[in-house]
Amino acid sequence: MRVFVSRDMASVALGADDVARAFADAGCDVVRTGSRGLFSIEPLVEVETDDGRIGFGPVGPGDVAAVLDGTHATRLGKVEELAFFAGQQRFTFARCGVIDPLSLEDYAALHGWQGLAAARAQAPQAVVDTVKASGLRGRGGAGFPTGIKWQTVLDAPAGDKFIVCNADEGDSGTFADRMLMEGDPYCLIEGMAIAAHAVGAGHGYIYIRSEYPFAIYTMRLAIERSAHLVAPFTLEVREGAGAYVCGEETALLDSIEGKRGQVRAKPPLPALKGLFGQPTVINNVLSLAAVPFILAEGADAYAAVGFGRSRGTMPVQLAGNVRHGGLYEIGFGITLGELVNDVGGGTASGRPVRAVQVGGPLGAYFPPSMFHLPFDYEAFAQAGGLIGHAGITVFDDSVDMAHMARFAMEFCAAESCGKCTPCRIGSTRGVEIMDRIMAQRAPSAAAQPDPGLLPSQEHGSLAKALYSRAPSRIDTSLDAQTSLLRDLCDTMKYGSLCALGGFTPYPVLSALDHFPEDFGARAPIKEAAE
Amino acid sequence: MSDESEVMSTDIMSTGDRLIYMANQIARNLAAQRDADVQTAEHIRKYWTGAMRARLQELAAERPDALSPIAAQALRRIAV
Amino acid sequence: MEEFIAAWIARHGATRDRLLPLLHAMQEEAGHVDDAWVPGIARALNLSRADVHGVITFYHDFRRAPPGRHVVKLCRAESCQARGGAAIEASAARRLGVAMGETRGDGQVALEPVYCLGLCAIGPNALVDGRPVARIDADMLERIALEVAA
Amino acid sequence: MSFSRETDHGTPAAIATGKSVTLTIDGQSVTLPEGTSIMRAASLTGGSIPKLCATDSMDSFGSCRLCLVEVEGRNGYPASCTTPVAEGMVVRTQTERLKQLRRGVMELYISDHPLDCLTCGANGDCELQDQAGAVGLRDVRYGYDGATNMGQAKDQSNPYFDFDPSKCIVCSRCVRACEEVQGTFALTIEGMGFDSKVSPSQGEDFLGSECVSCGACVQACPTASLIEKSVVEVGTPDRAIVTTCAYCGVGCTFRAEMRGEELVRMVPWKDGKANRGHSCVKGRFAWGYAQHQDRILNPMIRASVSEPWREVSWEEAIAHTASEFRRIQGKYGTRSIGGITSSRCTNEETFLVQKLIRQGFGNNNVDTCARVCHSPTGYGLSQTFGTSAGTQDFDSVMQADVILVIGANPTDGHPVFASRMKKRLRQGAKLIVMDPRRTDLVKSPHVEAEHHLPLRPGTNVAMLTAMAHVIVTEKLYDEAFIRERCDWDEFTDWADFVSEAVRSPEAIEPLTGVKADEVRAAARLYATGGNGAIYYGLGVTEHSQGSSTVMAIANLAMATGNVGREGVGVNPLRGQNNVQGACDMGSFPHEFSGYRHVSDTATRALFEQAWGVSLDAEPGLRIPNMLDAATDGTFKGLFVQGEDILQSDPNTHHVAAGLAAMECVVVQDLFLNETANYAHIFLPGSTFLEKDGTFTNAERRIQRVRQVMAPLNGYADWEIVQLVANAMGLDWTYDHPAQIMDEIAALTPTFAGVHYDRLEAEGSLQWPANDAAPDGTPTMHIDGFVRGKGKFVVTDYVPTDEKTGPRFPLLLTTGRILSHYNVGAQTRRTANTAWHPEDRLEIHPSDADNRGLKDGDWVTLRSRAGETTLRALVTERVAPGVVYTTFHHPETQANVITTDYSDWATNCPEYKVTAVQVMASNGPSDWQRDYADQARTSRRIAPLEAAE
Repeated sequence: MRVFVSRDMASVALGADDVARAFADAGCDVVRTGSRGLFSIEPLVEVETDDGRIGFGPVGPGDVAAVLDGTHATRLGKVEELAFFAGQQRFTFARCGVIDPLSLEDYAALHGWQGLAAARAQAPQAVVDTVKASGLRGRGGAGFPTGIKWQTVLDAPAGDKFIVCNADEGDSGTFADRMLMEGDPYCLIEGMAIAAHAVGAGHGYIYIRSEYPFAIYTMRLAIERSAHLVAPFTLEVREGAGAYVCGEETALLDSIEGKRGQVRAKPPLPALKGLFGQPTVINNVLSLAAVPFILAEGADAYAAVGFGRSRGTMPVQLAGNVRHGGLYEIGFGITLGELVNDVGGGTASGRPVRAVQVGGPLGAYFPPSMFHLPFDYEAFAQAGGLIGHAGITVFDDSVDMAHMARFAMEFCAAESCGKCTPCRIGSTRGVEIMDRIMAQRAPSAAAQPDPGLLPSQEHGSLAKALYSRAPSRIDTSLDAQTSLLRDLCDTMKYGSLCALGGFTPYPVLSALDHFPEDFGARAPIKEAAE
Repeated sequence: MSDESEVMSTDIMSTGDRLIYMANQIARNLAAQRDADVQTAEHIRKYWTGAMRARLQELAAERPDALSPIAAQALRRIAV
Repeated sequence: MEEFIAAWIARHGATRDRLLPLLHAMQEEAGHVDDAWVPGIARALNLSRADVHGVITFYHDFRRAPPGRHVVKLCRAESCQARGGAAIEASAARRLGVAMGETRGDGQVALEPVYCLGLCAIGPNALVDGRPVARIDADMLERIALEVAA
Repeated sequence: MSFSRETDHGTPAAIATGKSVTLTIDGQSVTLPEGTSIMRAASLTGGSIPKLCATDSMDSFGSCRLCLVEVEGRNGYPASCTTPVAEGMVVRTQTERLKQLRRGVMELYISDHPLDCLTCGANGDCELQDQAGAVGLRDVRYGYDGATNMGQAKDQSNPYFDFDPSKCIVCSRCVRACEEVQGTFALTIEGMGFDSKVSPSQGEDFLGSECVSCGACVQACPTASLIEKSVVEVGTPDRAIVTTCAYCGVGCTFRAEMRGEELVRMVPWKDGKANRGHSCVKGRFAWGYAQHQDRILNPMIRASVSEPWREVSWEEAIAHTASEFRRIQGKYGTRSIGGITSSRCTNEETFLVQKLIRQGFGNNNVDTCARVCHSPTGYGLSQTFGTSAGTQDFDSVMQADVILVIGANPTDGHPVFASRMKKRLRQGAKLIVMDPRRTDLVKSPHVEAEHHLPLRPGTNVAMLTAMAHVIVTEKLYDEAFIRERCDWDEFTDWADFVSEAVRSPEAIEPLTGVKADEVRAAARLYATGGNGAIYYGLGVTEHSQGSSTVMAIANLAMATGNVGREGVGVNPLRGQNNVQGACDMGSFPHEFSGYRHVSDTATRALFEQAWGVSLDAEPGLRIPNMLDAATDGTFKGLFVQGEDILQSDPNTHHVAAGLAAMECVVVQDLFLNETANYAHIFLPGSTFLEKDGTFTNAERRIQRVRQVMAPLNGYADWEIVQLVANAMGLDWTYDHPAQIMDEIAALTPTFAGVHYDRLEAEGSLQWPANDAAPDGTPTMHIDGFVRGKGKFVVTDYVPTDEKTGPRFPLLLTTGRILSHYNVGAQTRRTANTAWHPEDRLEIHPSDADNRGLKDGDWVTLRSRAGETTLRALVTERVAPGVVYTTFHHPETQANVITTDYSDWATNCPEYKVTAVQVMASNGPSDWQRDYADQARTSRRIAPLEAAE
């Protein structure tokens, strides 16, 4: 009897290895696959039967017999027919969870390498035109049209050119890159080979964050096994070293070059002077992984799906306090509410959803009143937020939004590369401001502390000598600190060199604007939309 | 005043030895040229004082075999 | 360490972009990258000691002192916080007797922050000596404490 | 404070592409080269945008975020330092919104900065202070109870500057200066985020780190974080005078920044065409010797060298000098006296000394210390090219594709030029190093030679001829260039000669010890790698075949067409600040200024007509010949200006014997140097800070030296020479060096267009500067060679007579270290001794082992010429069988070891090859003890009272 058990890091964290061993001990032929992408049913076991693969999940090591004889309580039937999967449009994640990630046969059987073959049959310019026609935009978060980026590199004068895959997926609430690299590595490799052919690059790097050991292991093995198929293009994996800022493309390039991961000023654009000063295509895992489908099925098939200028599908990741957390690849246009409530099934704790953060630690917080927003780069931008890498983190009503705003500043301080002033100093000052606000917002505080009086009031001549800068003159009242927070956010948003300092104000200000009550404001500024 | 003679065994060539050595060295380094003796003579006329040239003549007379063939031929060219 | 470096660059090359891979390999071999080895690294890749020191001190992963015998990397990011991560962090620090970001006095265990392991729907998560652990609750914490006590 | 600081446009000039762009900035239409940053564009057209991390000596960085501007049609607020101008762009730099953002950034800066402006060393000279004012910061609402980087310990380890991390704003200008400008990479930023900290090497103090103390970071630092100790002690400068450094042949120009009459600091001048705003530890910091208490300020005389000195008045000393020289000439003949000019004094002073000797003494017994360094260059290049100087300017290295460095250690000897060479290498130029030692250029951070040819000392000609063999036999020569610019027949003679099998790399391998295929590869790279530029130093000239080596180098350049354009050439790295000038001014016994032989009647007539005396047509005595003549009793009087032949010339015993045999030795110098031990008259000299004049550097660039303070000894050196001249019956009436230069210009064709007013206007001129080349000559031999056709000279390898053998199995070669200069007379009297307090003998581990020597042991170094002791330094920098030392400290007297073998054509001593033996020692040699006693007794100065 053949059974399929996921080897994905999340499944393993939930005990998939023990389950697999139990079935192997029971004499089954156990095939380890990637994860289907719905964690509430993991560890999932699919049993091969005459009318297809029947899924059972979650399953424990002790349930072998019940699963094999089909009587186990968590029998799910065909997994792809479950509501969570039926509604999806899996262009990029079609094979994920189905195939043995490292089996070249499995990959080829499901349209593997067709995109590359199609590409190599065309002239590089034609391939670039196809990607342009598909409307594919950067899935890392910037949303820059991938075709135009490739065009710039193709047009750059000859000499060494590089393809760099940004797999530094550091945003909390995102794991699509990890799932794809662990579940369908050849798809990424094929995408990069197509890019190499399109722009004339000889070598490629995949920069994977060190927090993804499984993905690093799988990608290295997949590169080895597929080398002959993508030759003369060669690939290597480079391991990150725990710096979130290396998700920013120029910091990533400096990191590959063996330097501190500091952000470079632009121009020059990496497409013209990128890795080692050479023209470089640098794209996110999902952008590159979408390319095989586009070349195999044609640009129109991809562009047909989408909303406004956001064409094609986006692998959305539902995370945090959500009942059905997982990966939901769907065309742009679906609303935030449908994703959180219909697909996600609301909170795992059963308490009402109070806020969702979209786009990782630099994304804005949205109250339920904004769940009407369609998933589209422009729509979210207008609403004062961003899609980012399409991670949605759900919070129930136990969340303290002031704490989350403080955490946004704390995270920025922890991960700031230290190069530009607004982020290096601003993030630390932001945490200090939030501490002062949170210290004073406690409703039980009888009288508002006299603004300007610091606990350790200095009387000596030093205070007089410091004159305009004496500590006693610094206004630590709630209103003053809140308006200082807004000024700081303004400086960070418009002054910072990169998105780390530049976008940290999104979570901070969205929390302050949508949840003023958590910041000790006497009357909430905006009535809840309901 | 430190007496010179006690100074370490010095290996100073006498002035005469040095002139012979210099002439032979010039000749040896111009040997590969086409007209080595002419060039050697020209060099000595251009860079040596009259006194040094005269002293070399005396030395050549006293010690006929001291100079190398090219150096000796060159010296004959130098009239003074 | 000189021999290790020499063997490594013989296999992987000595251009400047090999610095991070070499540091990873050394940390895997010895648990940390000692200040005393920096001159050797610099000579091998023809960099200055400042170059190497700047890189080691920039990245969170690289340690300049030996780590605890066990390392618990607890996720502090938003998704894990949404699933009670902050409370687990507090009790973990208490149960393991070490402050977040420190190594316990006896060197037995280190509790280190990590910002997201990509297991964001099944938090709070952690890497316990490199092994992913999900949905950490009180008794899972107990099991971890016993494991790292050994 | 009206101190006119040089304007800083914030970003370097754009790389010229020929295209220019028109845009509007704050309503004003401006047109600028493509690639110029908006910041530079605004600064060049009268505007000013706040900045802190931007400075135009380095690429833009974009970290402080003060320089944000608005650009129509572009969202957000781009940083003007990192945004190039574009056609039709509309830029606003002073809107309310920008002011608000800039104040926001500054408020963050000052929330982490000490408030002690009024007591800070940089008060009034701090960009942070200026910008806080410019953006109108009135409030820091963040308070001071949060995290700060203040209160860190100050690092005062470097003798010249302090590092106070508490005042650091992490703009990284210091780190970038150490990388881009100096190329040492000794600084980094430690940590990340708020805790980012500037860190020398591994967080050590500056002195213990890889820092070479060039001062570029101190100059780049916008605050008091890195600041000269002298500024902290004396105060910020209030005026500046541009002058030229008196150390090496690079000829860096500096702003001498004064506070009243006191020199506060020397800061490299950005418009200096030789150093382009960079400096090294010597020029930047080691100028303290000018006020050192060892300075002799009063003339002194004595009857014999065993008596103590007696201080006398100037009048008495000058009269005594004149009368002694006349007495000696009366007793021993006109040619019994002579003089030595200095390569460290100005052109004008050198010209006057040779004029005193030719016009006053009536003979040609004048020589210069160029004798012992680059005289073979003068001979070799004039034979082949027709001029005795390098062919390029220093900027030319930035166009080189292949750089061949022979017998030179630029990172120590010519550090500022080495930094520019390293920058070119980092841009991709290839490097070949031909040197027995593994110098820094062979391999050091971010620099690696493509080929290192570690040849045995003394085999240069064999190696270069072998390279020629490869180029000719593999037809890699540039036939078109040779046919057009050289004599084809001479080339074929030379080509046949070098093609002979006995001159192939394989044949000479046993001799040089360098593998043949390395030599072939290096030759092919030089011939075919694009612009080939050769830079060479004393490792070429200080050999018995120095002149042949120079000619062999010239042959290679001509054969491969690497002469006559930017990026190529044959470039001697001349040792001292005015050694080129000293040669130009006619310091050699056989020629007048401009390299014209004394026997040339037309030239001599020119000088005789100008000076009103008949001149001797016979070449005079060279230094070694003077010393020989002295021991023979026919040379009795010597005038030495700014030169210490006892320490710098070879075979110290020979020099001492010569000096001792003279009846009147006159020394004009700053200190009682070693030669003064045998002097009878001491005339106190003046430093480059105390006089006007010009120096000529290694690229033939004549640059002004300007008086910064009154001479402590009362006179500039040229005034002293005039006093002596007039005391000897001449009637010189110069009252400013400008008049001396006018006389030089009148008498010297290649200097015809050189006058002080032109130097003031242009900053500097590279000779030849005359009607044919009104603006000077950056690159020589562009259309044809000065002598007409380039001359190929057949150079055959002739082994030196200095052979190793059982008694002396090792070969000694000598050189210089960064922190010291020549004999160390100046640098030993500065804080530079912090880096190199004593000369050390570098010896290979295998040679040390089989002598039972460990690093740091006292060893005896003995040659057939003499013996001395110093401490060993066991290193792989030297090859087995080769040892190395420097000659900066008189205690070791390295030149007691060197022999009297010398270059066949110019008598330039063979410092680089001496057969020696090295053995454990138990302390200073007898000779050192005797010498120390003799020096001590000879330096006694009788107390003034006793004299009355």
